[in-house]
Amino acid sequence: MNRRDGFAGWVRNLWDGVFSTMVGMGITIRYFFTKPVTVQFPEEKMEVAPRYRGIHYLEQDLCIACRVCEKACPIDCIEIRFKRHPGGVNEWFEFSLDYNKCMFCELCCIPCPKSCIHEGREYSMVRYDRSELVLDLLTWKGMREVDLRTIKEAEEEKKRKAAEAAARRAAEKAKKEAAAKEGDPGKPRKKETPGKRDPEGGGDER
Amino acid sequence: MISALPPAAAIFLAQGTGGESRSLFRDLFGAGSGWGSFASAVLGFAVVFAVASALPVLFTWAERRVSGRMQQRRGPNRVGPFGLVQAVADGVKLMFKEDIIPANAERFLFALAPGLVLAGMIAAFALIPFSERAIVVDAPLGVYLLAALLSLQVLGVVMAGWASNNKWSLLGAMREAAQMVSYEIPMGICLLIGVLSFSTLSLREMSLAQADGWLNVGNWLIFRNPLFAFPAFVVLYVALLANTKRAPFDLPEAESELVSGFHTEYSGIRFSFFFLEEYASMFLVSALAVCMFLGGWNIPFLPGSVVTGSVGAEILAALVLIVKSFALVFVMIWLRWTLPRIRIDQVMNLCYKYLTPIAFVCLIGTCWWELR
Amino acid sequence: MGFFEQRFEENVLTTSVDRLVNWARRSSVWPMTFGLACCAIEMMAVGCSHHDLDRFGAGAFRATPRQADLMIVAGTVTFKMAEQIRRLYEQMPNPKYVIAMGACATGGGPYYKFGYHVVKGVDRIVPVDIYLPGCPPRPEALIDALMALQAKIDRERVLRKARAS
Amino acid sequence: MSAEILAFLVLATATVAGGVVTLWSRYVVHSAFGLMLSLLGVAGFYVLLGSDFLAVTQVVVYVGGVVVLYLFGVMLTPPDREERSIRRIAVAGIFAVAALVVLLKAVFGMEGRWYGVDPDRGPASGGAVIREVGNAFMDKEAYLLPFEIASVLLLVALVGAVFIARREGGRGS
Repeated sequence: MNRRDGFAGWVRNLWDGVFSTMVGMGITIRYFFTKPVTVQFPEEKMEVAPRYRGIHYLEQDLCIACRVCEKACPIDCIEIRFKRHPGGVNEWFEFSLDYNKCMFCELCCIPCPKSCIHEGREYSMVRYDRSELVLDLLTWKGMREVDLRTIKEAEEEKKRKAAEAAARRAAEKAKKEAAAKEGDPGKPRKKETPGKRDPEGGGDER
Repeated sequence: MISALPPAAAIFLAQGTGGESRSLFRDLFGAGSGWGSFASAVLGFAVVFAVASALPVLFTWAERRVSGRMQQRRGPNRVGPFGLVQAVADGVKLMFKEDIIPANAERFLFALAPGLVLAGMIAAFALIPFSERAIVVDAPLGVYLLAALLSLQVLGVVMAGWASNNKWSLLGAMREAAQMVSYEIPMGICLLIGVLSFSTLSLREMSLAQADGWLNVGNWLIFRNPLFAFPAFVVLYVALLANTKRAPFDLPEAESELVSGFHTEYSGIRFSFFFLEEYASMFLVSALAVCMFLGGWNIPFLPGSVVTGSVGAEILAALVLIVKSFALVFVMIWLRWTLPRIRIDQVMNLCYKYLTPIAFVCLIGTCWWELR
Repeated sequence: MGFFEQRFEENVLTTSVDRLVNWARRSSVWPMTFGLACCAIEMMAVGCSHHDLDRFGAGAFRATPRQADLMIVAGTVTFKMAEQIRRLYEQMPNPKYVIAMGACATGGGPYYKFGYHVVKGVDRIVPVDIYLPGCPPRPEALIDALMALQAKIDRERVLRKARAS
Repeated sequence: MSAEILAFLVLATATVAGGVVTLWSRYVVHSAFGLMLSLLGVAGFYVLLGSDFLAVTQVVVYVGGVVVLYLFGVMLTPPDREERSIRRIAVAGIFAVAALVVLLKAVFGMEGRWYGVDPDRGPASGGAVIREVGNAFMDKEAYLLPFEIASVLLLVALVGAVFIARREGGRGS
């Protein structure tokens, strides 16, 4: 601060005080006559940023329940419960996000191999009770008609394949027996390989 | 209950200083001594209380709307049309809110302080001449009495600050005491300029004396004596700002330093008394400045006879006074949303090194001007 | 109110008084100037020009708890701060409301797993009326929360007896 | 009972009660507020006697100025932790008795001639009182000399205060 002495300094201080106040008041009155920029929220809404990270949504059709998102979440706010059925069908029990913990970091969306979990453009989520803050992202629970059909088909397919395999084995067995009758016992007995198992079958509940 | 007593007593005392004067209320309700005068005092009190509480309601709304516009916001607009009943909602809410008296506070003084503050303000309202006859008490000592009542406000504030038993309140009260005692000097001198020019202490006579003249504004004090009265008006305005604890002089209730200053511990209805007082005194001091410097109820460019005579003219005059005062209140709001709060040493500097000398120069200048 | 609170049968008078009082309380919710962490920045944004909380009559941020109706717990509640929050809440006069703003306030948020210093939800200290998740929530979301609070205040019973539930 | 008598009774009670609080309170701040009440009561008496100007002056100077300064001073003063010793009470008692004697002498020495109020004339209206006060101050026959002496005294006090308030080493920081 520069010190101002004497009567001249006094007058200059006074002038500065009055003048700067006038300048300030000029600015405020100019704003007074400009149009307000307020976006009146419930009626009008502001556009959120294109890559805004809002409340999650899940494309359940695509999801293969690989649990990568659950593992990626730094605070364990995703909980997935499902049962795997034949035909690649998952019976969904829960895919919940605990918004008591979630910090919308998007770390769950990035590693998803099917790009099925997203952070949406919804941002408002007001609840009267804390327990309601655990949001289930599933659009359906359990299984749909189409899934049941897929399972049925898969199971039929499995049965058919099993029957085929059995028939083949029987045929081979018959062949072997025929060969043995012909007198060639030196050939070792072929063991069933694990690769022969149906890759689509088998329950898996963890 | 304690809080309600002082206003009634104050109005009674103000009535006592009436002397032989003419006022609309006296004509209506009967003058004289004894119970008649008491009844008229009570009626006057009722009318004044209605005005004194209706105006703050308007002003709080205006403050929030104007501040909104100055920040490119909208301000309250959901509660009623344009948010007009916002202040009513605030008042009702405050009335139904819990009224806390802190455990270690001085119960009696704590309860008395808001009443004392409100008392001075309402009594002062009785002295404002809204028109030639619409004045509750036309005291011959008008200006002087008004200054006395304004200085009484300090005591209520100091009492509130001390009785709260809170360090912030106490600091706020001390700032208030220091500020008010200081700013009474320039304020008093500037009021003296008006008194000198019109050689009367009555606000009504001052307003009457400012009628007519060149273009019917020539008799307004700031035009009649532009060289000295105009600076005096500005100094008075600044001093009155400090007196009403408005920004930039709102140190007693500085939010960022002293939680809420002297009314930190007040809640509910008692806080609303302080709130009411702040906004009512904004109007009060503006009306004082208008009556003294800006021609009172006279309309510019229209002869004074327009606003005297019939009841309609009286109402017009009252409206004119309110509009003029509102212009000054608007400037107060404008200043509040422009300037930051100043430091206590700057407050004192401004008062003693700038306002007081200027006021003295104006006083001497006015003496010369009037004797010329 | 105190003595009269919830003591009367339901009739025209009590219903209209209740409506008036609820309207007043709803229309003038004064929040406390009280921010704890990053959510406070969004809370400030709500008061600013674009969002303007004052439109709802709730823009008068009071510095002292004695004059506030609403405590917006905006930010991380550490154990050290918890005591002060409780005290501030108790200093507020009735009726008082609390909005837990942001994930930290509703349930510990990112500190839920390893935050040895964070209270897992402010509702362990003070009763919360509205939960608003987000990290931090957008200002609009806070306005939404305020409107939800207003709806809640509207359902309150002031003079009338509480409904047996 | 007329309104005047009622007002008198109220004011008298207030004045005496204020005085009692001033003397008996253990808190200095209470004393100051008691003094305020007492002074306001006295101002009310002036109003009843028709001396409006004096009443308002009482409020402006004593209530609005002196009591506020007292309060300001009291708040800046640390509380007095000293016990009330016999010696201090005795000293205060001697002063009190001396003051009482002087007061009683003054009251009874007047033999019923009360200053100011002329029972035949009745209360004067405000404007006249101001004129009288002004004339009394500026009249060579009346109070011009004491008035001027008081002004000079105040000026000296002011200059002294400025001198004391000035810091060592020239201009204030």
